[in-house]
Amino acid sequence: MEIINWKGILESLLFAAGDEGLSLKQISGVLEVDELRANEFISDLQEEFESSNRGVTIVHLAGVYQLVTKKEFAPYLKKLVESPGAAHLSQAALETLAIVAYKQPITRTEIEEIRGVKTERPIHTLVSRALIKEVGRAEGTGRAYLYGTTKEFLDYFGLKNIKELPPLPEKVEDDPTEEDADLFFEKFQESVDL
Amino acid sequence: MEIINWKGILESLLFAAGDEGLSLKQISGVLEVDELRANEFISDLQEEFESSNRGVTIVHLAGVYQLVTKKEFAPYLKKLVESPGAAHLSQAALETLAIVAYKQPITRTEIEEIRGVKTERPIHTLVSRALIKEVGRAEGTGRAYLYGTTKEFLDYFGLKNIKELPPLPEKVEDDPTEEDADLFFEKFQESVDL
Amino acid sequence: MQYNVKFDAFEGPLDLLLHLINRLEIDIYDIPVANITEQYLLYIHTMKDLQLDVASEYLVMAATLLAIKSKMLLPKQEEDQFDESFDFESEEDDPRNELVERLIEYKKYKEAATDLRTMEEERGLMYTKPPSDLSDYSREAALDLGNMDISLYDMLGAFQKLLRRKKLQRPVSTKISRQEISIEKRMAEILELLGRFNHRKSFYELFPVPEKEHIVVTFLAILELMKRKEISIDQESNFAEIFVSSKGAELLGNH
Repeated sequence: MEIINWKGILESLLFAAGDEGLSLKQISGVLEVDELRANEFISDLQEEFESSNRGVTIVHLAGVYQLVTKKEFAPYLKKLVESPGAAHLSQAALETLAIVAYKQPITRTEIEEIRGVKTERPIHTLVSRALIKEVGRAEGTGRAYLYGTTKEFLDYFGLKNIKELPPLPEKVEDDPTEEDADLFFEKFQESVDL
Repeated sequence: MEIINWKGILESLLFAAGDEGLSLKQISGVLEVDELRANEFISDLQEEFESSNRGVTIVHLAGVYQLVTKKEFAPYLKKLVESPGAAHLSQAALETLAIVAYKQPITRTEIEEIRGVKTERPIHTLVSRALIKEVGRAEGTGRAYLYGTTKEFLDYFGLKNIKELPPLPEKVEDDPTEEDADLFFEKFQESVDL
Repeated sequence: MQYNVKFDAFEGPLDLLLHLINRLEIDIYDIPVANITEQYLLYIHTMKDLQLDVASEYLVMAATLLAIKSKMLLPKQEEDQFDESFDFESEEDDPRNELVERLIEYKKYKEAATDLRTMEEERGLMYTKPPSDLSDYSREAALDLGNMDISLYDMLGAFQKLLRRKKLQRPVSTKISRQEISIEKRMAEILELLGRFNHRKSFYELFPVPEKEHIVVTFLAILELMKRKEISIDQESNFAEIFVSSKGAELLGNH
């Protein structure tokens, strides 16, 4: 009989899920075991994480299980964040910048939906470096700030205007029928937008 | 004397860095050890990950170390995603990319001479997917753009650095990868025989 | 249709030639030009017969092949006859040389592309996670733009990473929350909407959500409603605005 490496599978799933975490239901679904069994696996793995020299552990937050770094290592994370290597923009900031550049005007919540993680700090960084700025307020409740790129952004990247940004690739470029359909939808969209 | 849990610290750092990864310099900076020592820690942890029932491992991609799920668990992770249809590169884009990777810096015209067909679109796709970039201008009339590969290229193909590219096949042997084309040829033959 | 799709099996004339060489089990260094030219032209003619668009590169190659073929038919020049290095020189002058070199060069990269494909697949088996939000640990370090060394490509690269990651990461639950609307439901919505607007509305106004799925579902819903004769469509003249009316409109005498 083949021995299934439950712990390995579970860890890989939790890792890839990141901050979004996984519900018991999702875990039992993927492992194809009932929830009781899934719960046992989680407990076992959690215990192993806690009792070993592992850097992460499992927490149960807001209905989902997720991996987090152990509290005792916080000083090192702090050191990482403050290390001089941070002189260039972090990937988080670059991702955020790209989203703003291509989807502006856009609210923080919308950015976070795309990134799947909290984005307060990258936005703050980008604003303080004048690469993006508040360009207005969204309609509706909350009236969240809308962000857009700045003139400094264009200058920094040597762009005359925002249209000079390289266009994003259409989904699957090797499928020509897909592209025709996209063209159709673009045309259609134009007429709908009239 | 307090025993420092290097492995735990390193794992928590790599976990937090996610797919941004950490350079050897960053790791040695935070751990306050020289790079040789940091490298040892990484190797030790990597070995532990590989030899145990862990779900993740350490890879060296595009100059940084990062945690990734082990390949063997991909079937389970696939169950968790909505559409596994990651946009693969088309054959045209891959051929173009291969030429750029091995002959960089290179102009579009030079690529087209090798491929024997127009290559504007594949180049466009590759630039917008950040796999290649303009790295300068050719001498002489026209001053055409020269293209080279990017950091994202290394990451996308799982390479540590550009030197890790497999050597370009020098000898021409019989081509074993002809099945698809043969299928075409049969069809083609049928229509010719009509 | 089938042929249209299959035509893409070749990346150009060089790719097609390599295929023919392989299939006919020809030595690439000693190509029987007459034979291969015949095969090549047969292919091109069939493409045309099938009314496929033959790219100009294929025609240029056909001309090249014909030129090589005719050069090879030319008698050897007299002066070469008593030359000791006859063989060597004749090899140098082989009209096929340039083509062979091109084929070999192209083939190298075609094979390299196959390697890249394998690497792409392997890499696709590894899943990552986004960088954690470490804002709790940081105090803002103010840095001016001059200190940064980033390019547009760094930004694009980060974005591609994000796109790749997201594809791999959307948990199952999102699938449920993003469930698409059914055609039945959209049909009811359209009828309800028409009812509210005097039973008549501009066609385009029935597409309020700029999402592909929604547009498709709406379009199908309209077709289905037409089939069931629950709505009708009118347009005063070509290119004029299209209107959709529900039954109530006729009853009320509304256009």
